[in-house]
Amino acid sequence: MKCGVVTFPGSNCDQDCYHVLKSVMGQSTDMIFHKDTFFDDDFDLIVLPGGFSYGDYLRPGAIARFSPVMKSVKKAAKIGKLVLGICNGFQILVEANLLPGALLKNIDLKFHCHDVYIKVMNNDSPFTALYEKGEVVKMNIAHADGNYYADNETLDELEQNSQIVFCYCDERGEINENSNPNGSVKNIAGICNVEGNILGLMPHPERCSEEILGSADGKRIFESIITYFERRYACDSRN
Amino acid sequence: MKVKVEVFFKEGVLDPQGKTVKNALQHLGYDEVDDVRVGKVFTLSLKTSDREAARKRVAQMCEKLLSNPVVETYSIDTVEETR
Amino acid sequence: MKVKVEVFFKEGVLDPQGKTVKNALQHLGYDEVDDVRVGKVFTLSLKTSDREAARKRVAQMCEKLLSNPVVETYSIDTVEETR
Amino acid sequence: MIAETELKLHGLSTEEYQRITEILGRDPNNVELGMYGAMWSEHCSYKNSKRVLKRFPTTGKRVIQGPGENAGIVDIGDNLVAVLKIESHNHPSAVEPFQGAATGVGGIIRDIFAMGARPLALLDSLRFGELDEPRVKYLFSGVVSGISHYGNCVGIPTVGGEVYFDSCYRDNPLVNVMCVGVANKKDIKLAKAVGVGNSVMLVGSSTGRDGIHGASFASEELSEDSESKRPSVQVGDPFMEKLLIEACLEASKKDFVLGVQDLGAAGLTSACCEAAARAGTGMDIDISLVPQREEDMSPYEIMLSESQERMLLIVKRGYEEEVSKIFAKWDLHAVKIGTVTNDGMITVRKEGVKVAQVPAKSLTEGVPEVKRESSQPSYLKKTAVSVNTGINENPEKIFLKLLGSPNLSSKRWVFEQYDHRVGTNTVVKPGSDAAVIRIKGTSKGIALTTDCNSLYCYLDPLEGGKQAVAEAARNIVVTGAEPIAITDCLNFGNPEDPEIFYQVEQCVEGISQAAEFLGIPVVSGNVSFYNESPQRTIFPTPVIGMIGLLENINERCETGFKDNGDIVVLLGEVQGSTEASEYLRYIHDVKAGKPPKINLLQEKKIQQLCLRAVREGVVKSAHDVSLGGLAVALAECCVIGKKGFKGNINCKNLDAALFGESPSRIVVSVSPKNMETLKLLAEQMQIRITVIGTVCESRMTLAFNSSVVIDLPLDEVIDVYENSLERRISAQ
Ligand SMILES: Nc1ncnc2c1ncn2[C@@H]1O[C@H](COP(=O)(O)OP(=O)(O)O)[C@@H](O)[C@H]1O
Ligand SMILES: [Mg+2]
Repeated sequence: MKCGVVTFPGSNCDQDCYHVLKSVMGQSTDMIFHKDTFFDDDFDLIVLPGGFSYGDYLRPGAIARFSPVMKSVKKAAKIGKLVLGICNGFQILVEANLLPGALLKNIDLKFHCHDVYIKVMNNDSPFTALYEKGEVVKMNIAHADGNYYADNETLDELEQNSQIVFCYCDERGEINENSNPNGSVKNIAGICNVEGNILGLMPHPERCSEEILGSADGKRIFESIITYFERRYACDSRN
Repeated sequence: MKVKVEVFFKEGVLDPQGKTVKNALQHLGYDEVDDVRVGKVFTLSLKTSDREAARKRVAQMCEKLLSNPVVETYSIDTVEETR
Repeated sequence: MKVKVEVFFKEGVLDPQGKTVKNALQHLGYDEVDDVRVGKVFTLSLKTSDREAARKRVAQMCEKLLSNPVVETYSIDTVEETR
Repeated sequence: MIAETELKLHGLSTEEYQRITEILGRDPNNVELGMYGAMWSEHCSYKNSKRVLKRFPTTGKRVIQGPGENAGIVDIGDNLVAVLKIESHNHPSAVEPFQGAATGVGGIIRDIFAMGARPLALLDSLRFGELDEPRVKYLFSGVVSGISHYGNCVGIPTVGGEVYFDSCYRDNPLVNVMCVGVANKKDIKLAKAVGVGNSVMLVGSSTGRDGIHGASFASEELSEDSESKRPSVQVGDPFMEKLLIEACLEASKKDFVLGVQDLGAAGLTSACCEAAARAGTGMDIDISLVPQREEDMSPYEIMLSESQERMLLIVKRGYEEEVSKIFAKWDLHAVKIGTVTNDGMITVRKEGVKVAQVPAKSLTEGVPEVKRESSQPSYLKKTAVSVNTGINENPEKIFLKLLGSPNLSSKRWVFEQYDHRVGTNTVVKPGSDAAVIRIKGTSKGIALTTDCNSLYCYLDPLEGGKQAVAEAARNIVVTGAEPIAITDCLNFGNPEDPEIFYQVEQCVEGISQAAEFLGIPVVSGNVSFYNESPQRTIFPTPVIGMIGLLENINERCETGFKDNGDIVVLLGEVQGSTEASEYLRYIHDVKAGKPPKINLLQEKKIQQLCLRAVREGVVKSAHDVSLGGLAVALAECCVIGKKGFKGNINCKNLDAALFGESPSRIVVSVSPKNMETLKLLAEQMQIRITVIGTVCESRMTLAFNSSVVIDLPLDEVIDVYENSLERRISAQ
């Protein structure tokens, strides 16, 4: 599997994602600069990392979506490559209309950096196949604008198409107001597109992929992706 | 030419900043404050002299970049010729 | 009564947002954009009917809370009676 | 001769003016006067403190760069170095807490990457007045959001620091920020303008009128009209700083980039003369080449502007294009503004016409040193009484009050607003004694802390200085790291007051004695004087920033209790003293008494014992006992480990046993099978150890001479410790 991690001006988790993919997961991984474009087949997985692209001035993700690299990302997504947006990457995907809705300021207007519990709502996706459905996992959040918003119509669609992938919950898996760190509607922490090949989430799986950092629950996202491509390539070679 | 643009949340989208400011003002004793909405305002200085053309271009900028149509509305407030 | 307040960084104070938005607009091909300043705008709904009194109270609110006089200036833009 | 009022504007004395005319052999013009005024301010020249600072031990086998550069450098093996520095941004934060603190973060980061090191961690040491005042809340939350805004955006984790509240900081809060970076030894860049004919390039933000006279602003007391000194407050642009970090580190790797210097206080003036003076060269620059944000800026303004996010590069002649290319990648300009000369002069031109010319060294070293008088403060006679309070309330109630007090309760509300995990290196997160970050690609880790008990420094400056170092080192040691370097930030009142100067001398003496004895060199630091208002002066506050090295990060240890049945042992004396304690200050509102004396030999032995026990895996947790005494330390072990405790202390006085303070004490937990080993180790080192209890499931129960005095459900202890600060802040 070939992975690409995009660096926008102001990205600051790009090297963290690179580290996990390359050193922890042992995958062939390249950095992609925002001014560059790439061919559809260059990467199987493209990661839009966390950080503060363009300082989050104006709105998080609003300026980064116009980067040349985003044209390539869109094309790659169209032909079924996987796109993973983490935190600021999620915000960029939403601003670029690759995912529905918007990410607003946290309801208490504060930046939050701590662990949260999230529930896997959909394990029928290339990103989450190795989780159990309904499983509760621990991941770190670190954002000031993670308050997911969508109008009712969009929310209905998200639910009908099982596009809600992760929800904030408590240790026992209850999804309630107390376990919602930022005011997101329906405690949404991560969603995918209808086709299921684009995932955006606020928690940082790359910070939770090594026991020494306190949790390895996020690692299974990357393992799921690897498994997905192993199977796909196995199929391809059989055909 | 100077153009002023305002961007606010759509009705129906929660404005936590507005709520916080309202509470703070009431706490300071400004009980007459019923509601507060917080938005963004942009002053653009443009190298153009055509008022109408400027307005059109600015409307495009708003649609594309300055506002997020999913949650925000914009208004082009004033168009002022610079002396 | 509705009162609109605008708060901008003072002239001379760096406005990183404005600078970044300006660059972005120029990148998008809006070359006519010379300068951008970004500020905050507040719409206050007040339970008052006295225009002048309202303006005075709002000026106080600006000094105390809505703006930071060390780096920002405010202007009370419009005072509108609500129908 | 020039009018005294005009001199005052530049912060210069008549004697200093005299000196300038001697140096130049003529009267200085306005630009030159401005340059001397800024560079000869206390903030830039250390004219009041230089002599005292010489006392610090600054050498050691790991020291590669001691004081004198933008930051200190120590060798951490494997061809790697750690770079560290602390700096104050007190006065700007008093006037505009958000931007003041934010730009403080920006400034200290630039000192680190100027040396070619990637900044890996930030720490913030903060002090404010009492939290029940609305203005203090405003300052506190403003400072915290400013640090959060800047640090989070640039992507450097804020992994530690301290917050302390006392009325003495009401008008003059302290905001000290420390940054630590790591570099390959061969990539170190010094800020030297070497090689005649080489180019001087300016990179980063364009220059505006902001911050002119910032250096002199920091060198006088806060007063009524401080708020009106608007230009001193600058707005930070962390996005620009992030680009600057990436571009400068990329450039630093190139041989043709010979030196890098940040623009801090006194802006271009200071950057140029420091870089030239260090290399013994000169510089000829033309200010019309400086990218300007505002129109019609005068040479004076350009030379003294403190616009943020700018750096100066010394580039080998002929490679200017290459440098520009690197910066263009990040959408930044790199502009040549002049050349290195051999005449030792800083020559400033405007469109070719000379507007100032002064010897570089005279700006950095020429200031007539000020010899300050010192005399023992009269208040010490009043405070040096022993206070006997006795416990007049239910000890459990007092315990909960203390545990939930602003100085002792968890600072979670603060550090959860900081991204403390970006970089995926934070192995021990904020909330413990010292944070630990790993160094990818090695088995190493670095432990980091800032500490200072300023009440001790107030009541006994010498002892306070010693204990600041000892406490910092203890915090490092409990993680399993060996302390290797100190960076210090000396926050004091007006040094022209002999009683204040006495505090300075004594604190520095204390720091030096402890640093020498424990073998930890001071490699960088910062001085901040004039921290007072007409109403009050701060406690002497010499903040110690310290780093330690873990050769093998897997041998680290944390604060929290681990497993039921583990034995809890106190290394050191059981009995503390309530004098000068937080218990006395907070519960009895008494700031008096003599701080407990430290025995440096005992301290060293305890630290060695702890380090061995941690490294050899004998103990499962370790936590130093400081503010709040033994009861509070035990509660912290419980809360952080989410475990209960049941134990007994045999001692003379109840309040001294529970809440008394005393240096050289560490609480550890040991599995029963390792108890013998710990005893043996302790015997070898001649350290007294006492079993005080065991780890258990979900209650904290503490007896005093066998009668239970505290018996609380763990959940309640956790709630009080974790949430009290937040509750206090949101209470209107
Ligand atoms: N208290 C101190 N202890 C040790 N070194 C100090 C102290 N104060 C200043 N220094 C050293 O003096 C030099 C100048 O300090 P400073 O002006 O704060 O640096 P900068 O100009 O980079 O901000 C630095 O090398 C610093 O490490
Ligand atoms: Mg410096």
